Amino acid sequence: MARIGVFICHCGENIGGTVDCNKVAKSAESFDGVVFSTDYKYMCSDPGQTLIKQAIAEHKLTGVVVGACSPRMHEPTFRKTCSEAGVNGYMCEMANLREHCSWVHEKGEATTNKATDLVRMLVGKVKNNKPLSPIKVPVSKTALVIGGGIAGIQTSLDIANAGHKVVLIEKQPSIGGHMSQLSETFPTLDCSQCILTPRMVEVAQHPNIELITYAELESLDGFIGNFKARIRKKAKSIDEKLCTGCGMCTTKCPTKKIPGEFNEKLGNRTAIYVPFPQAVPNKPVIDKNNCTYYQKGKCRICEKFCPTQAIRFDQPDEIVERSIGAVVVATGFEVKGTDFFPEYGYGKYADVITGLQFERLASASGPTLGEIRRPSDGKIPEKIVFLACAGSRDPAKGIKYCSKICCMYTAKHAMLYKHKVHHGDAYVFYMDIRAAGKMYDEFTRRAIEEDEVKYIRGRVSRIYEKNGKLIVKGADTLLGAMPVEVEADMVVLATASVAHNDAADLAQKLHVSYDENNFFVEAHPKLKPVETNTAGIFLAGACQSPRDIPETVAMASGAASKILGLFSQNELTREPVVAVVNRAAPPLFSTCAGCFMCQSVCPYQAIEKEEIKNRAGETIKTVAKVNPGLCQGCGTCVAFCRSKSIDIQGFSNEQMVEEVFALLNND
Amino acid sequence: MSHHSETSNSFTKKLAASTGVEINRCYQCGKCSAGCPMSVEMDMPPSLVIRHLQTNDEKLVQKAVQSHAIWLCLSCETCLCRCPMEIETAKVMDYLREEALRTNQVNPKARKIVAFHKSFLSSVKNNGRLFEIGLVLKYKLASGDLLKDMVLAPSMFLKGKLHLWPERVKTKIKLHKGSNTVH
Amino acid sequence: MENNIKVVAFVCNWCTYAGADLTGTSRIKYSSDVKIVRFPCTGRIDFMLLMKAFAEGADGIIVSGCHPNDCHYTSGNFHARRRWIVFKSVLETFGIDTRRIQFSWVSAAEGAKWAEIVNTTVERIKELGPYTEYRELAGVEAP
Amino acid sequence: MSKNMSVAVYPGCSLNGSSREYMESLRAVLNALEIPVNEVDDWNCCGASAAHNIDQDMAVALPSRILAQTAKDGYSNLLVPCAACYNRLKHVQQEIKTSPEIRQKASVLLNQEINTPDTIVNILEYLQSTVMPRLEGKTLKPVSKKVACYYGCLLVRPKGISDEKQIEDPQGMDQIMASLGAEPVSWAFKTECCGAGFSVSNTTTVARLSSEILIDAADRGAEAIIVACPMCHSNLDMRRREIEKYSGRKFDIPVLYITQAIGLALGIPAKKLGLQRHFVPVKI
Repeated sequence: MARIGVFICHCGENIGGTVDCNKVAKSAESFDGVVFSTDYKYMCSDPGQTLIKQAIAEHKLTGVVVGACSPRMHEPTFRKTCSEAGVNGYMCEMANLREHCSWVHEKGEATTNKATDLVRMLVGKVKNNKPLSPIKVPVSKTALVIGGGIAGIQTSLDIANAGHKVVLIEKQPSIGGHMSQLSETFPTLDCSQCILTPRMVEVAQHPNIELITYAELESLDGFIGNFKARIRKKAKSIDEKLCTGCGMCTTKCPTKKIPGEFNEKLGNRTAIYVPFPQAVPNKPVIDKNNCTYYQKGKCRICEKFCPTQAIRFDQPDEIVERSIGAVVVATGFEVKGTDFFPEYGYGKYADVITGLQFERLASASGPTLGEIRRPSDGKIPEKIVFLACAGSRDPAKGIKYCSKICCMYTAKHAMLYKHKVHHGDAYVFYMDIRAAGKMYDEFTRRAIEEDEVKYIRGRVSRIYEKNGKLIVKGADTLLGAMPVEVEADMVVLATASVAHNDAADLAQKLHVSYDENNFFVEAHPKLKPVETNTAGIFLAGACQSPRDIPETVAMASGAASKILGLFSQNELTREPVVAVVNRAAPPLFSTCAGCFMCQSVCPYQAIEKEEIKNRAGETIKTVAKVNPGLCQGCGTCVAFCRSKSIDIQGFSNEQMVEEVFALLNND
Repeated sequence: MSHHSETSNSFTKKLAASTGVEINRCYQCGKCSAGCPMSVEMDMPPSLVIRHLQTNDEKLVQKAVQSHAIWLCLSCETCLCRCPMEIETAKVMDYLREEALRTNQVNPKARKIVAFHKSFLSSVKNNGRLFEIGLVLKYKLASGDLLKDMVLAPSMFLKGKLHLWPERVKTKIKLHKGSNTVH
Repeated sequence: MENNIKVVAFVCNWCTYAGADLTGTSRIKYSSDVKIVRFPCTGRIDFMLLMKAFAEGADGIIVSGCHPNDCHYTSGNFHARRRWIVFKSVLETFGIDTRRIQFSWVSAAEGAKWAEIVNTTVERIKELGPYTEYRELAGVEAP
Repeated sequence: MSKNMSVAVYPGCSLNGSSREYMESLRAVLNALEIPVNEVDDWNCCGASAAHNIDQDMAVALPSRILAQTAKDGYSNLLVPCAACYNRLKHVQQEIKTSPEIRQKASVLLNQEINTPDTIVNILEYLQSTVMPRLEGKTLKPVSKKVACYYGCLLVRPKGISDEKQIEDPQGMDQIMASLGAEPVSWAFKTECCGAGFSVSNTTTVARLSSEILIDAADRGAEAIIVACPMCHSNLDMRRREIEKYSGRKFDIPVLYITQAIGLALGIPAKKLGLQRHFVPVKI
């Protein structure tokens, strides 16, 4: 006979303020199989857990239902508590009285009744639970890192330095990401490339890191510890082994007027190109879309001049496969372009630029060698306007969130401008200054107090061009929303940071969740910030939401440490939520009829054929068998099995039916 | 189905119930005031009008109702076009103007504008269509602006732009007001 | 006679269950007539269970999982959808009014959508009233 | 052509009075192209800005009656050349379509059933869909001038109801003018408000706002301003004296309705297009 204990948590006021917890506990006493029921302020606290352990010992409980928060939050906690008290952890279930009840309904009898129903349902289920043991699977101790910006670089180096293999793939010809484009970094104003390039070189030379640039993930199969990654190496059209990176080809390439990505289209590059001088690897690729030979079948000048005969026009894309134990997604972000803003001219004014373009103008390696010159005529702007929140916090434009980094980089931009153009005027239109971070507020204050940047609180309504000036129409909300008009020479829009336009595709390949803005979703917003809901896949940096460099690096190291924890074990234990085919006594052996419908619907190829032999060694029946190492526990096979011969542990037919029936027979 | 209690009688709730505009969404960025063609003439630019209403403070709400600004709004909807929160400020202005008329709190500076609107509507009420000379005459009497456009009207007439007699709709428009009478 | 209707929600652990958690953390209110049963995946949901639930006293059912392509298990939700298309006609043959079943996709990020689906479903089921016809048909005494 | 295949026109009071040359030129162009013109039967004033400013009942009732009159005669499309009327009618049509309460309110106020035509088009939409295709193959007298296409505020709004995609920089009028041989200038006041209904009650404001528009058009070399709204026209044309006084500048830039420009290209005599009614002489 089952002896179930029920434990109702108040979660302080979170549940207790809406649900009459005491009444729920009292009602539960009368449920069939319940021998003990109580409520307590904080069940997850030490005394709360002790209370459960004592009740298990005193009342010889065989199963436990905790009515508290979401099982996604504390199921592991209470399962551990139970197993420490001698009850198999899988004999414990949680009723979600907080997220699914007290937080979504008003205080009152109906809500308390619902809470009671939820507990009744889980009591019904747990009566049919069976003790289970975790499953052990081997681990491939190689990490796949997707994205070679600062997040990917940091996480790769951390894992590699700890002695494990890393495969780092990067979509662009070089690693470095957006950080390599920045001029100085806030709040210290140290040079971005100076601190980044040594790490890029370290990645390239590290014996534990396999760097694959100009590459994208084709597919990822398998599960934690045992992924198979297929990677597409796009044809670079050169033989990297022969290429010495001498640069002859790029000098000779006649197609020279392609707006360069690295300089945010403020400068040009050639068709065969190295994105920037410090690129890693420092070897060129041919941009097929702009190469005269690929487009018109004539030219081959680079081939003629290459001293090592490294050009390969007929090189195909290549697919490589790697065995992977864990994945870090570090694909970063994009910024919106100026064409996103109808009221600021649909991107048609050359001197209205993005923050990232300003970084290139301010950078010593940029198209103006660090002099602030406006794109239209190369003149030094005497008056410059910076707009914060350009597209961010703008639901009308589809972006509700704060891009987080703009307040800081806008202050930095204004400062850099003032440092370079001493007599110039810098205006910043802002809504709030969000400078929470070590030395951050001090930094923005310095821009205002020392560098005399004119901060105006208000959003700009419109920008138009007149007589070579940009007329910026704003308002000063601190002066009673008084209209303000500035005749500027250049305008910098701190455009919104957004997810890459192919982020959702990647999420689907990885089976991780993404939010309405296509940012990847962490497993828990506070307690599992670098994990995803898919075991073995981790997040680092701005692909999860806009982040600055210190946060990105911390997150990257966090993801690395999670992987190192994983790789410190030779075997992984996995939740035993897997399918099993029933076994019966002879002469039946199994009710499985051998139709293998289950095999055809299994997404993991986890169902094998098993021959059942008699004593004479003759095959009398072929039935399905589940490989628990491959099974991920979706249960699709269960729903498809016509003879009800396959079931899933933890969500068995009996469990689910009893859970539903317990709800419906509550009168 | 809403589970929020609708017991509050705050101004913002009443406004939302009548116009569908939820001004608590406004976060005071000032973009409406920045783009408004009339804000330079206003005693209270649009975002400031909204701010007064957001307080739900009776005195501050009255201040907005009594403002000159609400009468200067041209309903050009530039504010809505650029508002990040898509707040229909022109609708709020309509509501406030009607409130000012209903409670006799029309800003004195708006006398001429109100006179024009009233003359216009009365002309339409009489004829079903606008009778421009009639409108101008009525407006002059109501506003006291007797010499206004003395030059323009004759030349308009000469250019065939003014009718001497009103054109009327065949069936006179009569509003059947039930319990929802406004004035 | 019961005053309240009973709506059972069969949801997947990864998308809709998490989405409903988000409804909670966002404190968006919805009808308390719905109770959630957690499944690993909509692919796991045996539609026979739906019929049993109606026979046992359910007045309405919500089945909700991940959006197409977003399934945690690659394709479980596709199988669920395919089976739902087949099962719909089976259910109709059994005399089940399919307006009582709401099939939807709610991701982990769609807390507000979950509340909306619950509320519109509850409203519809309330209009349809308690499902006594089927319980009688199934030979179960009305409680 | 059956009635519901064709379009009904709502002229509105201005096109019947102070801006009659707009309607005259529209008629002349449609006549030249053999497109029938069907005025909405016994139409009334839409209430313009006055109704929604001070009387919400009138603001709903007046446009509702127009829509009902149109629907009653079986028209499913309504052309509204006046931008201000277009904006009001579009607003109320949207409300009637989406809110049963408003529909009910209108039908109580007018004591009649309220129906609405399916679509309401503004002059640019109509010209682009129906008139411009018929110009193809015709020998046109090119309007070889630099023109500033002035849309005003109401033609491309309300946002979310109007079908205009580029609300900050609409192109429809520019495209029409370019196809007539003109050179549209790129300028900054395409959709800025001219002061609209303040012409009588607040003339200084009109002078201020219209000055900015004229100055920008003049500075960018425009030789004519093309409009599609009677208020824009009267403020820029009839109020020219006040504008010049306010800005201290003289402008001889004429203001033409888009329909007049098309008429000139078709070789229709100036008088038929009502050009003699303008205050600023048109020398094209």
